[in-house]
Amino acid sequence: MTHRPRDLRVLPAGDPAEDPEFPPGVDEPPSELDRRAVMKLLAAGAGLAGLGSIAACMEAPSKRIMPRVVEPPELTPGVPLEYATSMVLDGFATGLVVTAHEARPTKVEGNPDHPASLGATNQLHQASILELYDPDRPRGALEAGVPTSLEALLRSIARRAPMPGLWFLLHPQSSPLGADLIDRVRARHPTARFAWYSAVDRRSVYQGARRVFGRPLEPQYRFDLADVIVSLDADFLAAMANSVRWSRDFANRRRLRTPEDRMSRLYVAEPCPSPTGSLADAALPARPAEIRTLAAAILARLEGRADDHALSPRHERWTAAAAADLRAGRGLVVAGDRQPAEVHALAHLINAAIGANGTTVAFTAPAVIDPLGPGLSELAEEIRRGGVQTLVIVEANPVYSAPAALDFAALLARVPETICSAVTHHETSRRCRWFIPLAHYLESWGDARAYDGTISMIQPLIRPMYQSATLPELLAAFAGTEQPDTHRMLLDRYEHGDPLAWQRLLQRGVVTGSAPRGFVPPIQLTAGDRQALVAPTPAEPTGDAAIELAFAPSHAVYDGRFAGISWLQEMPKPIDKITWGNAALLSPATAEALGVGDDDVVRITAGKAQVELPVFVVPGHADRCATLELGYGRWAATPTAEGVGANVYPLRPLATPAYATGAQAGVRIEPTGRRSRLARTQEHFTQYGRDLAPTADLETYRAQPDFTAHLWGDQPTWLPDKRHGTPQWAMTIDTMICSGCSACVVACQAENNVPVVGADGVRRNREMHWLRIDTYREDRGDRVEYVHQPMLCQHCEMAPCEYVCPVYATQHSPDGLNEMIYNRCIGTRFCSNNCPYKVRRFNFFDYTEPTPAPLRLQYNPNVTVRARGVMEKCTYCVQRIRSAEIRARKANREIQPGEVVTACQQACPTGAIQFGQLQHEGTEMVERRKQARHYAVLHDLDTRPRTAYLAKISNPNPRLP
Amino acid sequence: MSSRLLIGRPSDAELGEQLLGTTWRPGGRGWRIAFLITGGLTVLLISLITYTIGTGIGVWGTMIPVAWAFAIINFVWWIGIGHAGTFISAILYLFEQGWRTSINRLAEAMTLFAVLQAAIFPVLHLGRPWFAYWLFPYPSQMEVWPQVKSALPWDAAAVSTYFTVSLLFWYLGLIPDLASLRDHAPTRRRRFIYGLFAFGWNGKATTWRHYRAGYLLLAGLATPLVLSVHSVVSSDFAIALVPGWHSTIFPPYFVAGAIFSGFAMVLTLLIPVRAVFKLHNVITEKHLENCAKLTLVTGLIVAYGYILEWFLAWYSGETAEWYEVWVARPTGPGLVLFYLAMSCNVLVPQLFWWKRARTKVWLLWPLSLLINLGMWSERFMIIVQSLEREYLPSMWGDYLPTWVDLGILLGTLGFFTFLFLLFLRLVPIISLSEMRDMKHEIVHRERGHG
Amino acid sequence: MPCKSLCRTTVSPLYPRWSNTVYRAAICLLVLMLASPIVLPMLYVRSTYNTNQFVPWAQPIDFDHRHHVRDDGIECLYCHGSAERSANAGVPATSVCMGCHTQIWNQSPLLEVVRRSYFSGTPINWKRVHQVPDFVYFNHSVHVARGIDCVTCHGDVGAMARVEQVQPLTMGWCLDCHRRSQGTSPPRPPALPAPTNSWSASVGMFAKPVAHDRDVTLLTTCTACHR
Amino acid sequence: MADRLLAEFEDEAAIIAAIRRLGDEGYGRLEVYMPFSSQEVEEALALATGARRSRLPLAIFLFGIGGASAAYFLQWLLVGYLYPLDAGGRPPHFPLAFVIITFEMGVLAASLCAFFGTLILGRLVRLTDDVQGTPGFESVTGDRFWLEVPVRGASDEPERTRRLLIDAGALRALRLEVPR
Repeated sequence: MTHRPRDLRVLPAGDPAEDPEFPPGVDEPPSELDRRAVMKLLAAGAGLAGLGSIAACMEAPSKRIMPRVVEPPELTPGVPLEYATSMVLDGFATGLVVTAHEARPTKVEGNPDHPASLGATNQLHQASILELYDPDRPRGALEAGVPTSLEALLRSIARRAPMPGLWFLLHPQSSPLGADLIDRVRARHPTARFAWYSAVDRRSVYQGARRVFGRPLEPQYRFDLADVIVSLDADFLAAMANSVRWSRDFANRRRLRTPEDRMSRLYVAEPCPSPTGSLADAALPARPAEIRTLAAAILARLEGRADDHALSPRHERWTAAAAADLRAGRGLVVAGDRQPAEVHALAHLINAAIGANGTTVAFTAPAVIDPLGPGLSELAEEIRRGGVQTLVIVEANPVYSAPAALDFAALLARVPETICSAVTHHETSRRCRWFIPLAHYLESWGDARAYDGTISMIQPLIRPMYQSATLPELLAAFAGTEQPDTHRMLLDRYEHGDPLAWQRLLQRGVVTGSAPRGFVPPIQLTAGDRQALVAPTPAEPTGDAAIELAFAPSHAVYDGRFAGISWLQEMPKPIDKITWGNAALLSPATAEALGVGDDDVVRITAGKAQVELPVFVVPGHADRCATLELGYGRWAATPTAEGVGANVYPLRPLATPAYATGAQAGVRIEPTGRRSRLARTQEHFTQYGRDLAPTADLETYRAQPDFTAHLWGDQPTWLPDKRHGTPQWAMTIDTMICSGCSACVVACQAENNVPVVGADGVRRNREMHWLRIDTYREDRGDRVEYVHQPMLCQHCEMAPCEYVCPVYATQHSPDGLNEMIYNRCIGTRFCSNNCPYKVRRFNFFDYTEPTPAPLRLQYNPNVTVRARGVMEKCTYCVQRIRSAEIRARKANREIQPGEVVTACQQACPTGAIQFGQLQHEGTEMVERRKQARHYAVLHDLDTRPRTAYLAKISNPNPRLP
Repeated sequence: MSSRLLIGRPSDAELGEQLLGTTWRPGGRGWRIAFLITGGLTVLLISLITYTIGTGIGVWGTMIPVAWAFAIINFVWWIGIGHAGTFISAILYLFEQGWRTSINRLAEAMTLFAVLQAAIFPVLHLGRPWFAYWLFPYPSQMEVWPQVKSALPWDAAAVSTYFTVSLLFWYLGLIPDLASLRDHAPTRRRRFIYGLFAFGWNGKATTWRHYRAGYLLLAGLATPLVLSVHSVVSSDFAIALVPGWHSTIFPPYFVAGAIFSGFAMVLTLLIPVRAVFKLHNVITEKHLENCAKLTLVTGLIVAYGYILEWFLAWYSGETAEWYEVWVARPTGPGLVLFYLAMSCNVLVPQLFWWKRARTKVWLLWPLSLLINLGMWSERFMIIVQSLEREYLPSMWGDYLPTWVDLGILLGTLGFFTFLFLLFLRLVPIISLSEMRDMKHEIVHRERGHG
Repeated sequence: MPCKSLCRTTVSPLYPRWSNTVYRAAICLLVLMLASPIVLPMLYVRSTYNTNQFVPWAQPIDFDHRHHVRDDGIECLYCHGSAERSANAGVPATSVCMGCHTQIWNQSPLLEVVRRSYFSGTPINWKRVHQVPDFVYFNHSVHVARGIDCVTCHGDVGAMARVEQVQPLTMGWCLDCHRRSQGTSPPRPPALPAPTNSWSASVGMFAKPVAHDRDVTLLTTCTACHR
Repeated sequence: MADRLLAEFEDEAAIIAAIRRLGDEGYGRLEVYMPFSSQEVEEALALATGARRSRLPLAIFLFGIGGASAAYFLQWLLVGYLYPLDAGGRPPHFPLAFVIITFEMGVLAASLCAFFGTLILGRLVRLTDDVQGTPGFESVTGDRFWLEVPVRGASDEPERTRRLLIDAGALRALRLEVPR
């Protein structure tokens, strides 16, 4: 039942325990914490005292029940509700379904009805819920740092008109409602200007399209139809606007059921291996500036022109193979967002040349408003000219992320009136006169368009925790509305006097059929333009001096706006497994040339800016190039974000914000001689010849389908056989379509109340993730092959951890689960020693007690919050299994296939993780276990894991070595 | 040989005076200083234990994958040391080795105190020590019971049994001497107190009869214990899958190592005691030499254990196992301790082929210290180095101890010494009644010969 | 001189004769002292002091179940409705009380608290009587659905002036019941009315002849209650 | 019970001689106190009074067996019957794993029996008895042997016995009165 919550009460800012609205036991997560002290005293004092339930009883007198005064009809204490809403990132909406326990959102899932989600999510969506409960969120409006009344502020804004020199600086927007409001603002303030700014800039996409087709367009890719995909520095599986959807499409074309199935071939040229690159069949390390040449070269080959580009033999071979394949099969070329317009233009030309347009690519009008409108530079220009009287900044954080050359902080100081609105304080907001707290999306009404243009609804899960306004309300105020109310505005726009339709709309979360049809525009390109495009790039100065910097939004904290979310900070990044910070990623050759290794701090200079970062060496990285992650080194944000990593924004040149070539900015990298240990969750990336994650290429697989035969099947044992009648739960994971995006890691953390241990905790190997992704790479001459292996409790039938536990804290359930009972655990840690997969985690300290009150509201009440000194691990989301069981028992039926979905499976964009009962023939999970390429990790130990893996099959071009 | 076990033929009275006298002859300033230092270390131990329980064992260096480290190393090491005592007093008693007489009480005391140190750790290293009693089968309202298929309850049973039996055996041997003290200690107060512990012993023949039977059988019962305890301890590792632990050689290999380190510790203690109390006539070079010889023998068994480990690791063909033993230990993190173990446990004992090394204390004593060090390193090698490099390279991790780890180890050393000093001051170091027995036998035999 | 050597010897013992008795008594005492920290807690946890049984807690309102249940014959589920749908049975919202008490006894001083709560919007602060540890996940709805009566665990509340806990609610107690039913307990047949509050209904539950099958099933495995 | 004479002897030889002598004279229920356990003395005494070997070993054996079987039964009861949870696929009743605790508990029970048996059979849990505190008796834990002879009958009996003892080589003989 997903419908609009009625009568949700405001959560207090303070300790929820004091909140009369929440009976104990629903507002507090179940936990041993509060009683631990008692237990300790008793047991320590009275020696052998405390038989199990003792502590609870010690507490009984203090526990109170406070029922609601009036029970909202749809709300039953203890029964969670789900609501459809959307999260917007730089203008693009992803549909979500959010679970709420007693009116507090606890978990984010994807909305199956939403084209950009199809039920899946990425790590940012999963973690976004934590921002809602951020204890450091501002409590109200400020004027020059002094609290002031939000209503009064909005009213005064609404009354002043017209404002001369009124400028807005917003993230890209796609909200239809927003578009109307902007018009209304313009109507009321004729001189008002709107500038769009995001540190992760997508203008070049639209410029590229305009150059070829005469107007900005949004390419709509069909990865599920393409036989050959060439990615020009495009991480379309993890780092692009529509990645969640594209991952599913891509996976559908790669998922082999039989050796005979056809799969697409993926060419990737990029400076640093990305999740997409780690799945590539032909990966080519190339510096960002080289990409254009590669594109031009491919185009030249396709058009049969003499190739006059100066390419290294290796690049030569790669482009030749790519061009040949593109011509042969149904091809698709994707250019990365950070590449300049030319590359996008070239990509369009290639797609046109191979007839991809209309088959694997179509175009729509951009979902975002005014895609090529004024940006930060225009604003800066105007400020310098003194034309800006009032500057309204919403969310955007230019003081932190603008290139050093711009010196935006100084410019900002020159604006007389500055208003900033954001969910949490950031570098820019602290320098503005007025601060208006922005409502978190889980507390706001609104609408937005998905990447394909589908209109998606945003509805609140909870009344705003603190005094705050939404962007539409803010704009409405400038448009003259004194008491703006987004809900009302939405009703006016969508209800059409039909409450039922409105109800259904909210339940579905999307306006069906609101996506524009894709079309193929005619190419409008003058011969001169074309010539300029295909012309070879002027050879740039080579030599060790000329090193190039490639900037990439962090996979964890994006452009820095999520730096306050501890889950993301502690999420190991897909390729390097670095948490809590960023590094200068170098190729082995470059590192050697510089005489540095992992953890050596280097000083990076570009123009006037200097940054010091520890080095991390990544095989498969392009030489004479360093990849730097954006989004770290915040200095005036929330405590979690501040001082983590180093801020590399100042190094970005104005012209090409995505990369800096030595020629442009005189980039230098020199060792400092100091070391600073990165917090990594994985230190060894090779398999040391152990057959842990087998891989094969398509030919070998077809020749010998059961090449993993030696890695499955039971081995002889004296012990009795274990599979009996009751449902038997199991999981299969297809390493072939796992890009390592880590959405599952965060999803697991959110579902199971997994604590965060901080950088030092990680350095001391004490991270708590129940689900980690082991990444192994094999260095095959000039190419590096990656394989991601999500590693979680394998729920072995002959579990080594069980028979060493002296107190039955971990033992086996009749339905095949390896159960972990926290409140029985005494912490001998023998189970961890004896777990060959090392998936067990131990609470070395009290990680959950210091959790601030608001954050506790996120806890999943169906999962015990673990105390200090107990072991914990993946439970196959047993809470979900058992509640499904209870549902079935009540209805006196069996559990249906697909009824139980684990958190990791639900989040996984590619559907690599499948879970279910072995009895349910025909389900994806069971089918996979029958495939020839399945295997059990560490099979020869005969632990009989219930988690089966499918070997990674790659599809390399035979003509490429 | 007997002649070399007792130098001179003191009368019973003289013997009594010499052996009982240690309990009432005033100790000099040296004693006070020694008590001060060891007492201080004991306080350190207690405060660190409090700190650990209060904050969580995160204050140690343990982590995933190395979830067991110093605590378990110390446990195994101390238990091992504990072995020599019962070995001497029980097994040598059954084999009627005369030379055990003058050192068995000291050795047994050492055993008790060593096991006491060891017993701290199994509880302390728990995540929630206050629930340690769940390991015992008490009538619980929860109706869940200990899981006795795990090696840890075996441990609990073995160690507590071993301690209890050693204590009873030691005390039984002590009773006649306590009676002697009750009757001969200088002041009435001392006599009164010693009398409380003497159970009213009066040397009646019938009592002696039961006493002998009891003592003999207790010795008989202690004998299998000596061999079983460390076998059980070794099963903590042997039943596990961890490469480097998963080995059938462990029980004999551990027992040998235990007796090896035990005798080393006996020498470490015996030599100074002998010097301080001028016991050269009752603790002769013969005694030292015999200890050294046993050290050599057990040392050779340990060396054999090492060789077998390497061989099996190669022969098993199991990659992880091979890597563990042949690569990780000699070249991985903590390799220093690996080489320390090898040199101290394999090379050092070889010196005992050489008589001077067995008899000259200035050589024997430092060597015994080296062996103790070597055995500690061996436990580090087995426990920590194995865990550092397990099956999945993705989860390999390097271990580093914290100051708390080191402090606790130091603390146990202090506490051990403290207890041992108390023992030296409070009860006869050498069993008077047994010495008398032996003396009369010797005299008897000599008469028989002459 | 014989007499000299044969004179009666005056015994001046280190300990007087009676000290033997004292000595033995002292030893027994010592043994007892060592045993007590083991035995006493075991006795304690089995006592109702620990389980909090049979304590008629005072409540903010002197709500008398006898009156409502026995005299008025109101079903448990009328007020504790969520027991059928949800994990927790819950205490009714003030509005539920007012449902009737706006009509009847709407002037009664006894109901002052209720009215104040209702009109001021501040909840009534009830004391919690039945309580299991937070790491125990007890689900009312499934028990009700599978035919366990309220009285089985809560006792004959209809006969209580002030509600008190009659069952120990210890893990052993839960297990006994789960072993009995072994997941075979039938669903409540439609004929059978909603769980009644008649005592007889529940004695059947316990009187039912049971085969103590001790195999671990989904009802007795740990995660049935601990997650 | 009547008075007794306590006689102190120089060494084993002397007391053995005395025991033989008294034995021949027909004295029964002699009792010997000695500083260390002297086989010869005991043999002499056994000849004279016919004392039996200790029953302790049998008791110890029985306790050992009892302890072991109790331990095994308990293990089976707890993990094999009462709550047979599945740990690593091991069968609930798993004799192989029960062996060690069974053995340990057997040894423990036997040892406890050995210790306390010695105390009880040896009449040891006490502070004093009627011979202790006799002047000079401390020497029994030193280097002297003492012989206890019960005397009854004629009034000159004690005197006669004393002389007998002195002749037999006693250093001195004391008459010990039992307080009534």
